[in-house]
Formats: sequence, C-alpha cells, structure tokens
Amino acid sequence: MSTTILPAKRRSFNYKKFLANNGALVGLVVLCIALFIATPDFLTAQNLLNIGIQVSTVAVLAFGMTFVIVAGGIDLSVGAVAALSAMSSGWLFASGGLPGWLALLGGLAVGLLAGTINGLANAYGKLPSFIATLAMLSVARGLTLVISDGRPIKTAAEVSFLGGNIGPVPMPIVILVLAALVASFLLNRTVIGRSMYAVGGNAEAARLSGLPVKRILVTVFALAGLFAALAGLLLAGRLDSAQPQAAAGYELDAIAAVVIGGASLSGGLGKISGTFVGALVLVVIRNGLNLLNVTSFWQQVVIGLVIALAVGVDVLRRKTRNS
Amino acid sequence: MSTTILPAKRRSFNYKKFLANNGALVGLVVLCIALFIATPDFLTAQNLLNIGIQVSTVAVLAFGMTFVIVAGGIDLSVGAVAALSAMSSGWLFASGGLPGWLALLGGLAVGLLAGTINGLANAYGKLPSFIATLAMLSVARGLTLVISDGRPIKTAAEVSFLGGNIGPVPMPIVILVLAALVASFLLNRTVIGRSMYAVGGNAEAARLSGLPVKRILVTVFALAGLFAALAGLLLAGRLDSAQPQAAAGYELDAIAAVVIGGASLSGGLGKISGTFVGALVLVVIRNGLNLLNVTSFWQQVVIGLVIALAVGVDVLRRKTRNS
Amino acid sequence: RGGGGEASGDKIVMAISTLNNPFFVELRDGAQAAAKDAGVQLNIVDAQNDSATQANQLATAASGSTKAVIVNPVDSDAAASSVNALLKAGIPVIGVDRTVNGADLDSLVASDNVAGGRQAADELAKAMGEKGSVIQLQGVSGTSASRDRGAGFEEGMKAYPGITVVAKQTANFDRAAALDVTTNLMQSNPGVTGLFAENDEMALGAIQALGAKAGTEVSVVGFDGTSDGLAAIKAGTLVATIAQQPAELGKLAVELAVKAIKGEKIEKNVPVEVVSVTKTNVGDFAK
Amino acid sequence: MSQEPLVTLQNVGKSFGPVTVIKDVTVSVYAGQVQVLLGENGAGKSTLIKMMAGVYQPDAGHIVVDGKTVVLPTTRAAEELGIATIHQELNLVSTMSIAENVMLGRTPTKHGMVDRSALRNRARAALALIGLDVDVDTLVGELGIAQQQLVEIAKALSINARILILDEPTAALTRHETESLFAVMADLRRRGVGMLFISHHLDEIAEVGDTVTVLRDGEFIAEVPASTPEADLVKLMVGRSIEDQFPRVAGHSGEAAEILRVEKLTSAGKFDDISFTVKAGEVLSIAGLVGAGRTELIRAIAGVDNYSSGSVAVRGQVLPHGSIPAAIAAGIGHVPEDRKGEGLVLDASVNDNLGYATLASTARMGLVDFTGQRRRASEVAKKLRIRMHTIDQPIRALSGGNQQKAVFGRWIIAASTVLLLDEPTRGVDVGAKVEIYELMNAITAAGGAILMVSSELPEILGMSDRILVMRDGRIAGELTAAEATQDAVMTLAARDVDEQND
Ligand SMILES: Nc1ncnc2c1ncn2[C@@H]1O[C@H](COP(=O)(O)OP(=O)(O)OP(=O)(O)O)[C@@H](O)[C@H]1O
Ligand SMILES: Nc1ncnc2c1ncn2[C@@H]1O[C@H](COP(=O)(O)OP(=O)(O)OP(=O)(O)O)[C@@H](O)[C@H]1O
Ligand SMILES: O[C@@H]1[C@H](O)[C@H](O)CO[C@H]1O
Ligand SMILES: [Mg+2]
Ligand SMILES: [Mg+2]
Repeated sequence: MSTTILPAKRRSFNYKKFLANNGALVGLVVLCIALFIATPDFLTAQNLLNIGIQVSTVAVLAFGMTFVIVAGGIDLSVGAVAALSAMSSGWLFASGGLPGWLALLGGLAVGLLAGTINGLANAYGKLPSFIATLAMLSVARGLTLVISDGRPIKTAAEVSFLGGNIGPVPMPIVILVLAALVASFLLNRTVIGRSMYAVGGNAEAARLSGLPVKRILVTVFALAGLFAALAGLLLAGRLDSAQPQAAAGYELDAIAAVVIGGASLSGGLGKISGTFVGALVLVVIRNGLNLLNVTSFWQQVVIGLVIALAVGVDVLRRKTRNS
Repeated sequence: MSTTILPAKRRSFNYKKFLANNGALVGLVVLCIALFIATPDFLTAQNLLNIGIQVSTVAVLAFGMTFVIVAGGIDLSVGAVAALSAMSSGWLFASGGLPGWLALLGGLAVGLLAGTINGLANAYGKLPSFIATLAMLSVARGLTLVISDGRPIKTAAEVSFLGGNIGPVPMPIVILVLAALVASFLLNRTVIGRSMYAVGGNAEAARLSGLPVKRILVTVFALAGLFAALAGLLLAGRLDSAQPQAAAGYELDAIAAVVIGGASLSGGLGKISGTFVGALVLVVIRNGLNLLNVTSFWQQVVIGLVIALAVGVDVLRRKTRNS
Repeated sequence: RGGGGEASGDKIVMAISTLNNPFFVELRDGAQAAAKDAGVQLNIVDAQNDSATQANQLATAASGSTKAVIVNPVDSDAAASSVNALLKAGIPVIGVDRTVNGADLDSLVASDNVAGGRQAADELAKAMGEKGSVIQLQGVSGTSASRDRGAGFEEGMKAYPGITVVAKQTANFDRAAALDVTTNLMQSNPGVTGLFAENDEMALGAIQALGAKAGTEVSVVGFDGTSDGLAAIKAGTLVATIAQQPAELGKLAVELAVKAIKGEKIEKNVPVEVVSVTKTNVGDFAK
Repeated sequence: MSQEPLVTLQNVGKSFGPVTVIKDVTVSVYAGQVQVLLGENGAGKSTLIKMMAGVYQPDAGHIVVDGKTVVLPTTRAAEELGIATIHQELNLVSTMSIAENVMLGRTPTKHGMVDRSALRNRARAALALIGLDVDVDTLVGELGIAQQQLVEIAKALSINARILILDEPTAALTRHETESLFAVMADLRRRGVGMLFISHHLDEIAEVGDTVTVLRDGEFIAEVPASTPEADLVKLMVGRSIEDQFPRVAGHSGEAAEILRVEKLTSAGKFDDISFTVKAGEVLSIAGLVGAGRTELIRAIAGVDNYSSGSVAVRGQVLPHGSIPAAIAAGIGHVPEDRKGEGLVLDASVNDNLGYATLASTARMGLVDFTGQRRRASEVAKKLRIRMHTIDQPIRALSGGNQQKAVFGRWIIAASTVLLLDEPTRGVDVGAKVEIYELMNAITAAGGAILMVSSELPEILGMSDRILVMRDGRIAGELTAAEATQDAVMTLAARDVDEQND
C-alpha cells in the first residue's frame, strides 16, 4: 500500500521503508503500548474486534477522502452524504417498496451522485472544493431530514447484514478490508489513481502533460461520495436504522485520519495505509479513554493532546532522520 | 480595504476596482434584492439592525480567520477558543472573584494564549495547522466543560455590556466595526500584515527574503485566538452567560465567510472587506429564510444552494471579465 | 394587540432547540395540529442546538408581524435576554419543554427532567433487584436535559445503596455514539447489569451493543418514550423509558399562545405528566 | 526552402486582456531542421510557442499542420499531431517519482493496471538519451534544478514527436549536459524531426540552428540564417549593438578590505571544508558540475540552511548559523537558483516582490512605507528594464527573464553589499545580462563583494576576478581571471568523473 514504487526484488518486504513511509504508525504503536500498560482490557481479542468494527465507518469515509486530498481538494460533505445515502436507501425500502438489495444499491447510487455533483461543481463550476462540498453538506443534511422528517427509518435486511457477522467475523471488518484493498488498488495501480497524485501535486503540469484534469477531479469526488455511501450504509446496518443525524461531524474525523496518515492538505501526498493508521489512532484513543473511564469532559482534552502527539512524534522522527 | 496598493490620488473612491475586488458582494446584493421582493419584513430598520447584531460573532471570528488563511493556514479551533475564553472570563468573575473588567481582559488573554499555542505548534512544532488546531478544538472544548462542569456561567456586567446597547446603537455592531477597522489596518498597513500575504503566497520565498516566517505564523494564530476570544465574549454578552457549547461548529462558518469573501485556502489572498461580505451572505440567508418561514429542513437545503450560488456568481463574473 | 375577537391568521413563531431528534419532531407535530385547529399561522424555526442561533431567531421574530412566541430554549439561561426583549415589545412568550431562567414567561408547559431522572433510577433499581453495577450514558455535555436527568438519576440512586454507577460517559444523545461507547464500556465493566441512557436514542444504541444481553443480563432504561423506544419495550430489550408527551407539550403551548393573543388570562405553569413506561403499560402509549 | 513545413503559425496574434503580446507573426518548422526563436525577455517567444503546443489559442491568424488548418484546444491535441514541448518553466510533480513524471499522461498499462516495469524501463530509456544516470524511483522533489530540467527534457524526448519545441532547455544546464542535449538534437534532426529552439545563449544558435526568427515586442523583425554573426543577431534583437558582452571592470586595486570570509565550512553530505575570502570590489565565481554542492554552499552562507562546522564572517563579524535576517543585516543579498520556488511570490505584484527584503527596514513604527516602496520599486524596475504592464501586475504574468531581474532588483533596493548569486542570469536575454553585469560592476566599484555560482562558463570567465572550482563538495582548485580558460575549469571540475569512469 505504499505510493512509492517498490524495487524489482519485491519478495523481501522493506520494513525500514514501510516505517519511514508510515509515520503515524509509530504514534499508534506508542499509544497502544501505553493503553496496554494502563488497562488489561485493551489487548483482548474481543476489544481488538471492537476496535475493528468501530474504525470501519470512519476509515471507509477517510479512504474516500484520501482520493480527494491526494488530488488537492477537500470534501466536507462526506458525513452528510453518508447519512443521505443511508436514509435514501431506507426510504426506497420502506416507502418506495423496493427489494432490499435494490434499496442498498440505490443508497450507493445516491452517494455516487452527490459526489459527482461535488466534482462537477469543483471542476467545471470552478467552485473551490471547500465551498462546493460545504454547500453539499448543508443540502445533503437538509434532504436527509426532509426524507426522514427527522425520524429514524428501519433499514432493509440486506443493509442490516452489513452491520452483522458472517460466521465469527464481523461484516464491518470484512467491508473495511475490502474497501481498503479497492481504494489502495485504485490509487496505486490504476492510471486514474496515479493521475490523482499528479493533479494534486502540480495541476498545471498535469494539464500540460495532457491529463484530463477535470475528469480526474470529478472521479475523485464521485469516489468520495461512493465511499461515503458505503460508510453510511455500514453505520445504518450496525444501528439497524438510518438516523437523520448519522455521521454528523465525521468529516473532520475523516480529514484528520488522512492528515494524521501523512497526507498534506496541499495535495499530491497520501496513502490508504496511512489513512487507515490515522483512523485507528482516532478510534483507539476513544476506545482507550472509554476503557479507562476518563470522564467525558477530560476525554476531549486528552483526545486533542493525543492527536497532536501522534502527529508530533511523526514530525520529530522525520526531522531526526533528515538531519 | 483592498490588498492592492492604492495609487497616490486616493481621494476618489474607485468603484469599479472595489466591485472587481469584492466579488461576493454581487452575490450578496442579488440575495438582498430577492429577499426585499419576497418579504416586506426584510428591509426594515429593525431587521437591518438585527442582521448587524447577528453577523457580529461570525464576522469577528472570521476576521481572525482571515489572517490565518492569508498566511496559508487554517484554524479549526476558533469556535472552541471563543467558548473557552468566555467561560474562563465567567469563571474568573464568578469563582475567581475578579472585577468584571479584569475578567473581561482575562478572557481575551486566554484566547490570545490558545492562539499562540496553535502558532507555536504550527511554526516551531511543525504540526500542520489543520492538526494543531483540531487538537486545540478538542482541548479547548474539553477545558470549557471542565471549568464550567457543563453548566452555563453568568457573565460580568462588563461582558454583558458587550451584548447591550449604547444609546440606540447595539454594542455588537460597534465592536464589529472596530474589529473590522483594526483587522483591516493590521492586514493592509503594517509590515506584519503585508508579510502574511508573502508567507501565504510562498513561505520559502518569504523566508529567503529575510521575513521572520515563524514569528509571523505565531502572530497570525495569536491574532485568530484574540479575535475568537472577542467573538466569544460578545456572544456571552448577548446571551448574558457563557455557554459550554457556545460557538460549536462556528469554525466552518468562519472559514466559509473568508472563502466566500475571495480568499483561497492555499494562502496569499484574502481581505477583511471580502470576509465581511462573506459573513453577511451567511447571516442574510439565515435571516431571510426565517422571515420567509421556510421549514427548517428545507432551510438547510436552500442555505447550501445559496452558498454555492453566491460564490458561483463571483466565479462567473470573473470569468466573463477575463475573456 | 389583537385584543379579542378573531385570532385567525395570526402569526405565532415557535423557536425549537433542534428538530434533529424525534422528540422535538413529535412536539412540532402536536403544535402544528393545534395551530391548524385554531386557524393560526405557525412559523417554526430550528436553532440546531445553538443558543446564539436561537437568539438570532428570536430577534428576527420580534421584527416581523409576530403576535406570540413559543420558545423551547437551547439553554434556559442563555435565552433570557432575547425573551425579555420580546416581552418588553409586548409579545407574549410561552416556554415549552424547558424553562427560561430570569424571564417572566407568560406560561411554561413542561415536564420535569429532574423528576424523570429520579423515576428512571427507580425503574432501573426495580429491574435489577436493587443490586449490581450500572453504566450511565450522558447526553450532549452542557445541555440542560443532560444535566437535569443526570442530577435526578444520581439523587434517585442514593436510595439504592446496593447499586453502584461504575461508569459515566457521554454518547451525545446519539445512537451511533452510544453503540461504540457501550461496546467499549462493557469491555472494561463486563459485570454490569444495568444501564441508564439519558434518552431513548442512546438506549437503542446501547441495546444494539449489548445484543442478546439486552433485557436478559442487562436492564436498560431510556428516556423520552419515542416510538422506537416503545417498540423496544414491547420487544423486551428496553425495561423502561421515562415518557414525556411531546405532542401534548406542543399542543398545549399553541393553545396557550392563542389564548394569550386573545388577551385571555393563562396559567403560569402547565405541567405535563412524565410517565414511567414499562411492559405493563406500554399498550397505552403505543402509537 | 522547397519542402512543405510540418507546422506553421500563420499571422498569429495574442493578447492578454488589454496587453497585446504577439502581433501578426508567422513562423514555420521544417522536418529535419532547427528553427530558432530569438528575442529579448518578454518579446513573446514563450507565448508564441504555447500556441503551437495547445496551451493558448491564437486571437488572430491560424495554425497549419501538414498543410491543413487545425485548432489545438489542448496539449493533448497538439501531442496527437506529434508536437511535444519542453516548457521554459519546470512542469514536474515533485511528489512523484522520476519515472512517473517522465511518463506522465502516457503511463503504460497492462490489464488496465499501471505496468510498473514498462514504466521504469521506458523512463530509464528516456533518461539514457540525455545521459542522466539516476534511480528512476527517486522523487523529483529531491533533485536539483538542473536535474529536474533534464527530467523535463527526457519527458519530451520520450514522446517520439515529429515536432519538438524546446523553450530555453539549456538555461539551467552546464556545458556538459548542454552538449549531450545537442547530440540528441542532432540525432533527431537526422531522423527528420523538426525543432523549434529558444535560447538566450547566442553561441548555441550557430551550433544547433538552421534559421533564426527574431521577435521584438511581439512583432516579427527578421528571419536570418543561424550562421549570422552574434553581433548582428544582437542588433536585430535589441535594436542596438552591444559592444562588450562581459564588461567586467575590476573594482579593486591592490590591498582591498576583506568583506566575506568563509572558513572550514562543512555540511555533512553536502560540502566539506570550504575556505575562501572575497575582498571589496571583487567578483569570486564558483564553477563546477551539476551536483557539485555549489548551491548548498551558497545557501549555507546566506543563512538559508544550517551547517555542521566552520564559520562565515562579513567584515570580520561572524554570522550566526542559519539566520537569514542576520545575513541580510550584514549586507548579504541572495539570488536563489530557483526563482519560482524560492525567489518569488508569484501571485503577488511586481511591486510587492521587489520590496520584501526592505519591508521591515523601511517601515515607520511598524507601518509599511507604501509611497517610498512604490518609488524605489519603480526606479529599480526602470533601471533593470523589467518589462511589464504595470508594477501592480502579479509577477506570475511576467516573462521568465523579467522575473529573474525582479529577484535581483530586490537586493538592489536593499543596497546589499555582499551579493550571493546562484545562476544570476539564468534565462536572461543578452541585453539584460549586460545590464546585470553592469550592476555587478557598480556594486564592486562601490566596494561591495560578489560571490557568483554559474554554470555558464563564458559568464564565469568573463565576469570573475577569481574562480573557485568545486567538485564533489570540495574545492578542487582556484584560478585567477588571467589563467582561467574553459579547459582549465573543466579539467578541475570533471576530474572526479573521469576517475569514476575508470
Ligand atoms: N498570462 C499572461 N497574462 C498577462 N501577460 C502575459 C501572460 N503571459 C505572458 N504575458 C506577457 O507577455 C509578454 C511576453 O511573454 P513571454 O513569456 O512570451 O516572453 P518570452 O519572449 O518568452 O520572454 P523570456 O525570454 O523572458 O522567457 C510579457 O510581457 C509578459 O509579461
Ligand atoms: N532537496 C534535495 N534533497 C536531496 N538531495 C538534494 C537536494 N537538493 C540537492 N540535492 C543533491 O545535493 C547535491 C548538491 O546539489 P547542489 O544543488 O548544491 O549542486 P550544484 O553544484 O549547485 O548544482 P546545480 O547546478 O544543480 O545547482 C546534488 O547531488 C543534488 O542532487
Ligand atoms: O427532552 C428532550 C429529549 O429528551 C431529547 O432527547 C434531548 O433533548 C431534550 O430536551
Ligand atoms: Mg519565455
Ligand atoms: Mg546550483
């Protein structure tokens, strides 16, 4: 899952390079060791599964966000689009009378559509992505409330299945892994994925090299919308219902995960593996603070400090390496 | 309030240039005309005063944000810092027994301190401003809850005065105007203000020209913190109490105001007058939709569309002018 | 001001703290139905849980042709100055669900959250056999609903020395947050046999987290009596909920506002029952 | 010329807003020939070729390819007609590898996936063409400017175009790389590729060119054979003759004061044990191959980078490590090699860019001296003949050479007495070059000192009083102006390379 191209002899995994490219990992490991020492409840099989499930929504959102940030944009609408997709799916099923699997696909389509609109507004309408997606945040949340009239809607069994188990394995973890593989494949192995780095790194150079910059931007936001829809359906599956306020404010978590994972908001950098580590940092802190029963007021203080530290460790590590 | 240096003959105000530099103004004017036609309640003296009062908090926050964005950063903590400053001030007065005016100054000092910490973390700690201020958002909100134990605190008379009137003139409007003048003066007339544009435009070129880039960055965030504190105290004054959840989520409004006002998140661009227009766009939409009794769910949809349109009009206008 | 005679067409503004919550949606529905019956125009504004937004909305209301205002404050203290400004302008103000401290409301229609918290303690203790350990899920930090219910619950629990509250965490009145927080808390407190959630949304998230344990090994008590909550009681996963009657709150508020516009005298305090709903009486509430 | 041109810009014109940049110019490119474009900075050369490359659309006239009138709405459309372009400004993605940059827009695929081995192989083949031997997985951001320029050239060469446009490809190259490039061009010419070549190095014209089209102020002036004597070309170009291309007037006589002293300066992995002094009135140059560590050295002296040991002193006063303001206060002015990345704030005005170094020192009580700044900037812009529409124009819109003059002008305003110049005339036209050289003379005449890094040997030989040659981070030797020749310098600079080849 590394963006740098591996040398020909690919058999031996290059640990040093992996670590160097996955800075926040050090922060995450430190965090985990601290929690392991602090509470015996942390490092249990069950808790690790819990963490896996809890990270799924934010991580899937953040994977989609990674495309956007790599290409030099930002997407504030992912939380609202997640809610809108899940709610639309619920509505298609409950009021529209569609079969469950069609309702599920309908939800994904809504996310894809919302993302595409973001992309068109940014690429062709020339709206800064911050504004285009802020507008979408408002519109999507509003539509979610309109559709639901402010009430939760029960989801189809097919959607609930996303929140369930297959055998002993929680579905959210399965989906998380699949989403990571697909996202990583897209970003690293396909031409369009590689082009995202070019657009984010130097849009003018990309344009002069004949890359279809606008189409790439639309794709990037469309993917973010699609991943947001998946995250929304996953969340609805876990809750057995689509919530009007689902995923509110998750956009900041998703962006934070991507940035903690080593991406830069000015574009051209970022990796799915990094984003995954970033999402884990956020979820592990919250999980740990719950286990330690830190009071909710202090929890926020500690979360802030740990985010700063996790990224700070990475910055420090890079500095010593360079000098 | 224009970033370009005015020619020697400064007496005659250059309308064309002003319009060209204040794109969102066109959007705002269109919006106002539409509302004037739609409802007789919009263009009343009372309602205009209301709008002035209502815009004050967001505008003051956004003025501080303008410094940060001009210098190429972002500050997610302004809402939380506003709440923390107001709460600290309330606490200093109620529990600390300080005289009201000292409590007021104490609140401002807290904002300045929080902003300075953001700046140090960004400039010297090398944390991306997104991460540094996201951490501060969490810490400041947490501390606000800790100080207040989750309860609102009554504010000193001196703070409440900020929310009151002098004669027929509402104090929030007076403070808004003063803050705009100070911010605009700092940004346009002072060395440090002009340097912010250089840092945001190309930090490396600024550094090689001998500008103290790190000190400028610290100043920029410190100012954002100070303006946030002022906004927080203003809000507390209007509500006669410091609220633990005050100004939650206002950071997005503040950033939106700056961006609608013509700044770019990649730095080097932005003006206080533009920011003010941006803040007005946001407030006028909400005011108008309330007057028109648009239901709250649809309101969010409409707000999103109007934000996109207001900025879109500007983009379009610039395009036709250039070609 | 509209003294006597026809109230028809008069404009009433109803400022609600948030509509992103079924409780307030039901309150709004009750109010709208009543407004239709009375033939008045009801403008509903939603502050999205932000006191300052609400202050703006109340100021905007004062500048229109508003005849009366119904306010469901985001925060009881913060609303005072805006409400006082309305009262000074001669516009009657009726509080609903939450009071306004420091303002002389024409009337208040509310259920008692502190009492509700106490009732929740009683129901939970009963279900747990007055012994064991309990998790408490708190609402959005700093809101009066969370504060008051928490206070009532704590007070109520004093009567049951056999029960200890082992963990208190916020889940922001949100179902998804409650799911994760409960999962985590069960990890560090596996022996817990009771859970109090400060609203039904969180209770439902907790039930999701508890899975088969809900209603068997762990007793869950919620607050609000939303339709999902009542369904959970029927299903046996939720032991009890402290039902408010949001539709009734909304309806009474509008009726009082209409009377105030006509210049009729109205009661200062109109309490609405808070009812402990369990499996035995859920049939009376199901909608 | 009997044969049919591959491409012709027929009576084209181009304006940006109110400014007309190209007026009624016709130029053709023939198979197997190198058409040279010559003109001062801002004459419109880049604008002209951008119309051929599909970057700009002409406002007047039309483009003819193979006898047919075409429209080139995008760079891709131009590429499809076989037109490849090396742009004057680097257009690389610094966060991507060399291989990906070389193949950008043409990434090879297999089963819909990026074919990484083909990607690397084709990139390696392209680099081999111009003799650049670096790991293709290296990130472009880690390369120096010269190497980036080579990557840019490799990228255009790998397209296998019929028509190749080269906009100042040699500006950032040393003689050595320039020669490899010319070898490639000769080969392409044999294979019938038509080329359009732009350079401010007049000596290169006769070497590679066939015909020369001269532009002045966006207008066609003349078409002459490439063998035309340089003096005549200059006259066509600037409208007057330039007597002396390197008008060095030695500024000191006998025992002058020592201004800059660098002692045992070392920065691990970059340069090692560098000592020298520069006296009042002296121009000391540093020659060397790309990657010799000259830029790193000059950055360390300017306070831009830290160093591990040694010292830098100006007029006897030792400067603190890594402090740019301290260096500026001591009189140092630094013209960096990468004007776009390190020299200019592209979206800011010419006026602002000229004033950054003096923003604080000319302020009163923290307030900017706008009137004074505008006056100083206008004076310097005039003195350096910076070609612009207004001084409030964003500097991005200026031609490359004029941008370079603006970076220089900043230190003129700051009255710097110790100038550190890193490739100071890169992309600057002959006329302006002489102006810059005269400025250098004026500074040394006034008792200032200049340390210049340049990859242009004629400039080094013509303008220095002494020459240091660096190789592999160390000083390989010192030559006086009198004893220095191209060969002497190159022998010192490249000995290492030969050793490695053994
Ligand atoms: N996008 C633009 N907007 C406005 N003016 C422009 C723009 N691009 C170029 N110009 C102007 O057009 C003129 C010609 O510029 P051009 O870059 O073609 O010059 P050039 O001959 O390539 O010079 P150099 O030798 O310095 O590269 C200049 O005066 C420049 O300021
Ligand atoms: N940012 C960087 N990261 C890593 N290596 C670098 C970087 N910049 C330069 N180098 C390498 O450091 C060495 C010295 O480069 P430097 O730019 O100082 O050489 P130079 O003699 O000035 O040549 P040039 O003509 O390219 O400027 C070269 O090998 C170069 O590739
Ligand atoms: O009474 C309401 C509901 O219980 C809601 O769930 C949260 O806010 C309270 O005021
Ligand atoms: Mg050019
Ligand atoms: Mg160099």
